[in-house]
Amino acid sequence: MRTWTTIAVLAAALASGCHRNPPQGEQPAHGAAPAPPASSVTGQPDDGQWLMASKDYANTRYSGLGEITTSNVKDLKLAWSFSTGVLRGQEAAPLVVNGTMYIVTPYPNILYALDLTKPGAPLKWSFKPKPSAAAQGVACCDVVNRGAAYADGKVVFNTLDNHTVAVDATTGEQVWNATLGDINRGETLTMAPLIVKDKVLVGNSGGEMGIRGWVTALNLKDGSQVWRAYHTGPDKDVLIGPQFKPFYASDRGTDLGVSSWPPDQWKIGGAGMWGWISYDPELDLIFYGTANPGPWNPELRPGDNKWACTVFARRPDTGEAVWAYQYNPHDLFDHDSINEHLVLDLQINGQMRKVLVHPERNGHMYVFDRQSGEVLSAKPFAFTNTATGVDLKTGRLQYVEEKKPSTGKVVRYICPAEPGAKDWQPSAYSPRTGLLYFGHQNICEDMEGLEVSYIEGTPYVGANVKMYAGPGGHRGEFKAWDPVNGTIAWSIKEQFPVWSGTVVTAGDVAFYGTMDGWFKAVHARTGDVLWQFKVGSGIIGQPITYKGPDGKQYVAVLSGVGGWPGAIVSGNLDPKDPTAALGFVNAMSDLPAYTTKGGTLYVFSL
Amino acid sequence: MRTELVLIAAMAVAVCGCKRETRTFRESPPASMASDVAVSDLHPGGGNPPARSISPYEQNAWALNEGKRLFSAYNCSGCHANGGGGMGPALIDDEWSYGHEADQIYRTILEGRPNGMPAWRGKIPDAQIWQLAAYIRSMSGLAPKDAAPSRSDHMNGPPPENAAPRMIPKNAGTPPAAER
Amino acid sequence: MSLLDQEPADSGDEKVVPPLDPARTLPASLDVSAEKLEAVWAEKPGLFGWLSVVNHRDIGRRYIVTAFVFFFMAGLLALVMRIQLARPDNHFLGPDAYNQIFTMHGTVMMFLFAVPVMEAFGVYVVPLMVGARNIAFPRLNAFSYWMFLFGGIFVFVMFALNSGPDVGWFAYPPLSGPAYTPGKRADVWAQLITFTELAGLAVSVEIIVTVFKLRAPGMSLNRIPLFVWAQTITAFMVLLAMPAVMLASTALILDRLVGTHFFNPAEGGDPLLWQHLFWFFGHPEVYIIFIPATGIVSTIVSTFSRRPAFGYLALVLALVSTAFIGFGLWVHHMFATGLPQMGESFFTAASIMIAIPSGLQFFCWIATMWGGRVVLKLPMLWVLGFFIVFLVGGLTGVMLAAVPLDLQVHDTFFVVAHFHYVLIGGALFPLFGAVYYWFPKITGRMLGERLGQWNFWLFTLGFNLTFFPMHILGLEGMPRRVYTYQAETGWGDLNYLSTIGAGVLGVSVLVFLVNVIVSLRAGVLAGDNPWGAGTLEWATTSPPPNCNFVYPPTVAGVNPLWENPPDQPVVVGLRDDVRDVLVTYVLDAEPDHRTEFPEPTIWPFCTALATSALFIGSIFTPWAVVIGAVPLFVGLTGWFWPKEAGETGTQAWPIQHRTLPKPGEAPAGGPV
Amino acid sequence: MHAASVLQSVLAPAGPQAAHIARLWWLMFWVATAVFVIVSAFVVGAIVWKRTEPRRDDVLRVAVTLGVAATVVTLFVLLVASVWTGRAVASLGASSTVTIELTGHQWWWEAVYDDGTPSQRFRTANELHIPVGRPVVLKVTSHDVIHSFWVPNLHGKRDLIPGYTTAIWLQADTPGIYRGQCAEFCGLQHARMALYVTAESNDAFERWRMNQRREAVQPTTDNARLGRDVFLRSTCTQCHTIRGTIAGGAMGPDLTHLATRGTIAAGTLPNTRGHLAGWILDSQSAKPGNQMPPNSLPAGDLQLLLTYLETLK
Amino acid sequence: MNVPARTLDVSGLAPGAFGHRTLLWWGTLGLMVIEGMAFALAIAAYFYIRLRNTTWPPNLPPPLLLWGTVNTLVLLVSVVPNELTKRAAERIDLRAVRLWLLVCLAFGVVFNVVRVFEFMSLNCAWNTNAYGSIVWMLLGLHTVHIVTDLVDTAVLTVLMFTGPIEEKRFVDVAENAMYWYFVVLTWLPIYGVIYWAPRLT
Repeated sequence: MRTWTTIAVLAAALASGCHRNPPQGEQPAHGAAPAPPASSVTGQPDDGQWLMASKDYANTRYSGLGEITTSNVKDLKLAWSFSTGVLRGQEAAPLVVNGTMYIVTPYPNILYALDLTKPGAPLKWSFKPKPSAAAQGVACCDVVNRGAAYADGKVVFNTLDNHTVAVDATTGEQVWNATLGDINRGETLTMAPLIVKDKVLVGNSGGEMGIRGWVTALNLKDGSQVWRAYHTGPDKDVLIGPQFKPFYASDRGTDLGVSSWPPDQWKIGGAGMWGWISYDPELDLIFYGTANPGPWNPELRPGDNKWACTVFARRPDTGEAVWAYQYNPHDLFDHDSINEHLVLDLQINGQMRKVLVHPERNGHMYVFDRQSGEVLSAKPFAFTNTATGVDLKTGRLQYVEEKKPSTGKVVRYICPAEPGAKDWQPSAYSPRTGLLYFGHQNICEDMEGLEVSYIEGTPYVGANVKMYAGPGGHRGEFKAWDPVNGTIAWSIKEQFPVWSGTVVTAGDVAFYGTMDGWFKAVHARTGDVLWQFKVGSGIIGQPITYKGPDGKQYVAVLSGVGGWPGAIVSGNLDPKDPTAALGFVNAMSDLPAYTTKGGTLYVFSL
Repeated sequence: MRTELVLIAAMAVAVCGCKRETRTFRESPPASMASDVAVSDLHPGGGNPPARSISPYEQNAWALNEGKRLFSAYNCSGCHANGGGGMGPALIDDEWSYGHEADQIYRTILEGRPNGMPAWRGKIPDAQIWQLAAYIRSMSGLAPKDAAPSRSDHMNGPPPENAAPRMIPKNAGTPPAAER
Repeated sequence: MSLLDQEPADSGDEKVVPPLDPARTLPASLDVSAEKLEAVWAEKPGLFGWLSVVNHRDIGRRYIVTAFVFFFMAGLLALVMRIQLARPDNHFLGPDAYNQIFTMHGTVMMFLFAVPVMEAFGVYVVPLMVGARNIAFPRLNAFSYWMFLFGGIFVFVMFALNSGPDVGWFAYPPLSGPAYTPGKRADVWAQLITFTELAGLAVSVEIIVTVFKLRAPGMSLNRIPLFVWAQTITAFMVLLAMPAVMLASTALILDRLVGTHFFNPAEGGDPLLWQHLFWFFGHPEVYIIFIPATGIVSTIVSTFSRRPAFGYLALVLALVSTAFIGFGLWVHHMFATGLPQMGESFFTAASIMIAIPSGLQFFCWIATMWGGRVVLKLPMLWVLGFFIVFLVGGLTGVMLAAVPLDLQVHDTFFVVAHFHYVLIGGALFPLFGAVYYWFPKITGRMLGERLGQWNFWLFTLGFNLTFFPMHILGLEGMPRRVYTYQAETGWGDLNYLSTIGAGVLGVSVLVFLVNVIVSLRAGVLAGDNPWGAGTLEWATTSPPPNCNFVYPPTVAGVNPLWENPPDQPVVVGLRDDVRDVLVTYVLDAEPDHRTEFPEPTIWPFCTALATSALFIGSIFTPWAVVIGAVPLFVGLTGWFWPKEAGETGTQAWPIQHRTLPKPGEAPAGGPV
Repeated sequence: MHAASVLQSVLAPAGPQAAHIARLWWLMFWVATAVFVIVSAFVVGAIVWKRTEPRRDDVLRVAVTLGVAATVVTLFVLLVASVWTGRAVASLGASSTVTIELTGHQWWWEAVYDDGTPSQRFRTANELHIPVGRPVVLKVTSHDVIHSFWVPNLHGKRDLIPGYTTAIWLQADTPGIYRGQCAEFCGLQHARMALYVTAESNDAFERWRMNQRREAVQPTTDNARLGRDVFLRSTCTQCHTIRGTIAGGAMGPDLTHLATRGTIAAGTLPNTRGHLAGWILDSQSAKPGNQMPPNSLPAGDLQLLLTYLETLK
Repeated sequence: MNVPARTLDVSGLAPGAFGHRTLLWWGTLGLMVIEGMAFALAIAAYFYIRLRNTTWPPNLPPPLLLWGTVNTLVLLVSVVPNELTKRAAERIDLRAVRLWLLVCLAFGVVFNVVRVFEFMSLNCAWNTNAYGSIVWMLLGLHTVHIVTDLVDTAVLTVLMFTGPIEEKRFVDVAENAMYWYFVVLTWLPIYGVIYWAPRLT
């Protein structure tokens, strides 16, 4: 065991070495000053392993492994595969630690440990937390799980029924099991936890169920709760204290989490946190965005609805908020802001800035000064007709009046639709190219607001939605974005939404999967598709790459269609009803003709 | 003879008309029926599965429409959308996990089902559950077309219940009754 | 008796020279056999014959009787409503029954009584008044009646089956739409509209063509009787207004049955579209009912003042302008919707303006009475009632035209009072007058005088007792269409009074019914012209013969019986072996050509059956439109398909011998 | 007239709009009466006054012309009066208004008192309070079918149309309780869709408003606590909201301050313990067809529930 | 019989006529007024609904021009055989009437077939939204008229071949031709509204 660790560390060191000296002919991005590798920021330079879903604290999903290059990727072959036995949407990122791969399945959230040292990676052990079946009834958009996290010999993951479980990475025994929420209040856990220092950070899902959103820090040792920061309600619940210095005036004030809601509505206002948390060890800040306010029908919740759709910078030790910025005040279209915040140092206007980069559902790519919370730029990366941009003076998103949903009236051609221009599917940033790679969707919608009762434990949505392909007719896109200039470098149009995560490597290859089951490798600089492989079911998972015990670079991805767009397949939904799956079925009615349910891990190598 | 025929025809029309149009506001719903729900086609020991009774409201336009109203009022539509499903399964198709008969649906609502269907006992009055059960059957075309609701004053969704294609239930617990 | 106790005042200046040699006498070859004519124009015997009737008198009579039957039934419903409203928190009817009943009352009164009965009198009287032997398109006329009858039966049967409409006679969506009125009740309403509108439109076309092309020679435009003018103008209003409600009810039924979104605000439709379409019909509808009534009033006033109506031209122009303005003020039914840009002042002005022609007519009638000497017979008594009652309705109408006041009393019992004063005052009083006036012509017997007096006075008393308190109730805040009210509102006493009045009204109508039945058997024989009236219907026997006029008359004035010279010629030369009819020119009524009218036939009845099946079936499945089209096609083809040449008097005209003039060519024969 | 006419009458105006309209009404009434008397006199005269010589047509022509001229002049005067009243009714000072969003439901009224701070908004049902002397803006719309808002003592009516939101201004000058009623046929219980407007002094209004903004009082006695549990356990929560509890139903009236209202079921019944009990057990006998289902609560539970509801001041 | 003193002898008048002198012409005109009014109101409803929508057509491509335009041309050309039929009828020329009726019938059939494609190229169903409802209603209303006239023409054609033939049947043929003019004339504004109104925003 120890040997393997040593090798891995060595390999990683090698890889980062390669990285620092780019191969001939490859120019570092942005002229003279190459951006420091994101991994160096995180202090986790081990490119051979994959310890957290987002690869590193900066959320770059960049791997320094360079064995697979643009020239040899065409020879990539299936190394082995593994069936998870669960036929729901597989959104998780596998972890690779010390020669073992850990994968967590959707409900019933089985954790498998696969032994990479042996041929065909046989099952070492599996851990079955047996979550309550009833939890399936409150999981808004398929019973997914986005992965586990590894630290300190423990694999930590969430179950759908609100448990966070730590399992001994070696033995598969449960170390601790913490109950964080209640399905009877509509809460579920679907996110991949993040372990910062000795704390496990977990947020809840259920913005469609009238939950009250929070992020909780658990003690990695025993699972005890260290702090919990709510995303609505009075300042003391939100952990807003004297340190709190938001950049914009509209985010300042006392108890905004109460006063910006109709009375009592903040108690059921949603704003969970089911996406990505990033961490800057240097500033000792975590960054994450909160989810949408509920119900969807904005007329039922006049006001800014703080702190939904907000990015928070918090101290990981106490949870105390340092700054916040609300992306979508009075969110109109379920535009959760749970998307990843990449912690990067970029040359902005000739000046090196510590920034946060965030592709937001509302279609704008936000670049922040991560110390102050100032929006440096917010450029649209996809077609949007619901907002004219962000007023950088006030920081407010400028909504288009005629696209505001209203009760009892269908507002048509809302772009981007409820899943936003880009949903949870995480992006990757390559310091070599200086580009951000991400799949996103090109979906517009018609929406009608409805009256809705809050009935605890039932959906609290209040909208009829009907989605369809946006301009151009393609429903997905894989895009390379230059965050410094705010321009699109290149883009690949896909028939279906690209709901998978992305990984980019030092070989300048970016990997992603499509919902009709193609796993693709593209040239990170040109966007040429270099290789593709048809897997068993549509891909909505997060590809990873690692160095196997044999020293070879592997690429792994879970296939198994599902999630919100794939619910038509994974949930046997009926396309006769265009409003099914909160309206996504209408846009995906042909998906069953392309793929069926699945749940298989595919691992590729040269 | 002819007069009799005419009379019988007239009475038949009258009865149908009344059933469809009656509006009873103070409902006395039928007592609960057999205590379990057969969701299997397998009946060991021979004999026929117990006869199913149809919802008292299935032919009543007012009650079906009430069912439709309650379907969204009680957030059923939150999970099942307008029948196509979402968090919950589709209701306009021919698959019925726990049976398509009115009393099976009644029990599904009343008692909940393990994979996420909440138990509504004590939260929805009995008569309304029966109305919901009747309406849910109409969603897949199992109620008479002249009594089933028409489109709602909302976004155009699936075909309205009075135009819903009749989906002959598959994997029904008790097949023959489906042919009603 | 001496019928013309004075010379007609004003007939000298416009003498039309009959287009013929005045000295000519009738050669024997042109003489007709009255018996033969009677046979040719006779209907078929038996049940089959009864179903095949095509003459306007039989159909008109059936129309009138049927419409009155519907009136009685709707009146009974009104009585039931009044019983429910007599006391606060009454439990006589529940809301479900009450809503069906008030909707049925309004719908039946408007669509199955008021408009049809006016047209029915047109069907009966207009051909006689213009000196024609039948109405134009007699088979269409029969079809129209059957559609009317079937529509009425349909709605009452559905009502008996608890499927009666319950959304009010103006059936506003979304309440009448698919989401809020499940079942078939609103479909029944919408389809009833289709039935009655089809019938009404058909009659209107017939009346227009009859008046345009079948007038007696000499009856130029300025000699057309005022009642005929009123009917013609009404017919035009029907043609222009009723398509609006047909379109609207079609849209409603499509919304309900096949899921269109005309009135769904969520999908870009608009409930107010219904109100615009409906009131574009609905307001002219009031004048469609009122204008024929003014024709009746003009006729009766003139007859019983013993002089031609004063201001003939003014009266005609008043009618025409009423008709025009009537189309311009539908929005005053929608003031409370709060549409800012609708130009409320404009519609207020238009609504007030329409009082001017009405006022003009009023003054002309009063002038006629002042200018003549009034004989206060029963028909005139009813017209007198009309003057007083309608005046109240008209004045409250002016109040309602004022937006601010309308905002207060709109949709209250004040409006209920107002439109009952307008419709009962403006239409039913004249209509009763018309029944008393033309009953002798139709049946040959007079209606009883004593019972008639009782009828009138009870009616007037009951009417005012019923409806006058409603003005006050409305001002005290009582909305219309409520099935009950609470004691603390204090509306109980006036409602009680109103219910008593309704009872008196009921008794009065009962008296009328008895009077009719008694008079039919034992009434005084009327003779040709019991009132000494001046129009042509009195120039033939009572009841008229099968061919209406053995010798079709020619005319020299508005009131030919008063104004024609003794030697006024009659028309001869029409064949007596076929149903030969003289067609005249539109403007001056010069003889144009002859044409053959159709024989009695069962096909209109069959077609009406097929159409009804289609309409009713379409409520239950859209496929009924496709399947039902087949019998409808068969019916129409059978209707249209000519009999074998030569059979029953239809002679084939030899093609090789050209007899028709070329277009534009002068009539080949011309006056001889 | 009846005592009740003050409660709900066009002719007992309590605000400037209604007063303007009432003035127009009396003008119209007297003009109409005059016209009626004159015309009727002519009609009767024509019949009764038997003449030997009929009138000459030229005399009649002059008379008719005069009559028409008089008609035109009268109508013109009325038109001017009407338009003038319309203007007067529409113009209200816009300072210091109270904005109420009023939504019609089958068959009750939902009112939201607007406020710049979202958390200061509150929802109530079937009873409005307005301050005397301050203009009130009602933004009206409908949830289902067309209804019509009408409080005759204050103003004319305004339709509540789904898909439209329109504003109507009114003001009360005289304190009092005024009754209004839905004036557009809206289905089964159109008759029992009443609304009470309490016009009160500004202080009283602000006190009322402050209280309404608060969430429901926490029960202080055991019985009330148990009653709250009955409420939360039962079907009530599916349709009704009591702020401060998990009950968040939007299908029926907000009950947070139920005990402050004078009536229940949109003015159908007085808000007393007995009526409330009857209403909960069998609302359909008082208001057949309304959307509240019958609830068969055990007698003990019902008493506890009533005790709790009575605390909702 | 009691012979009156003076008479108006009409025995020499023709037993029939063509054009506006006939009852049938006026009756048809009445029908046209009714239907023209219905069309006018439907068009008014179209523009009213358009007012209530922010985008028009509501997030749909406007109807394909091809088939509507083809049909407009077919209708316009059909005026020629229609006029020839009318003239032949007024000449009481049985052979020509038969010939031209057949041609008219062919045009009618072609038109109705193309109409099916028109419906398919509307890009929406009647229940898609209010826009779909009103364009289907406009097109449907007009289709009802052309189908009716087609059936009319078919029956007349059969009659003209089988008999019994009387001169007044030629009047029917002429009036049928006039009604076709109405159908053609009303199509032009409807064509404009359905196909061009959504393009001129």
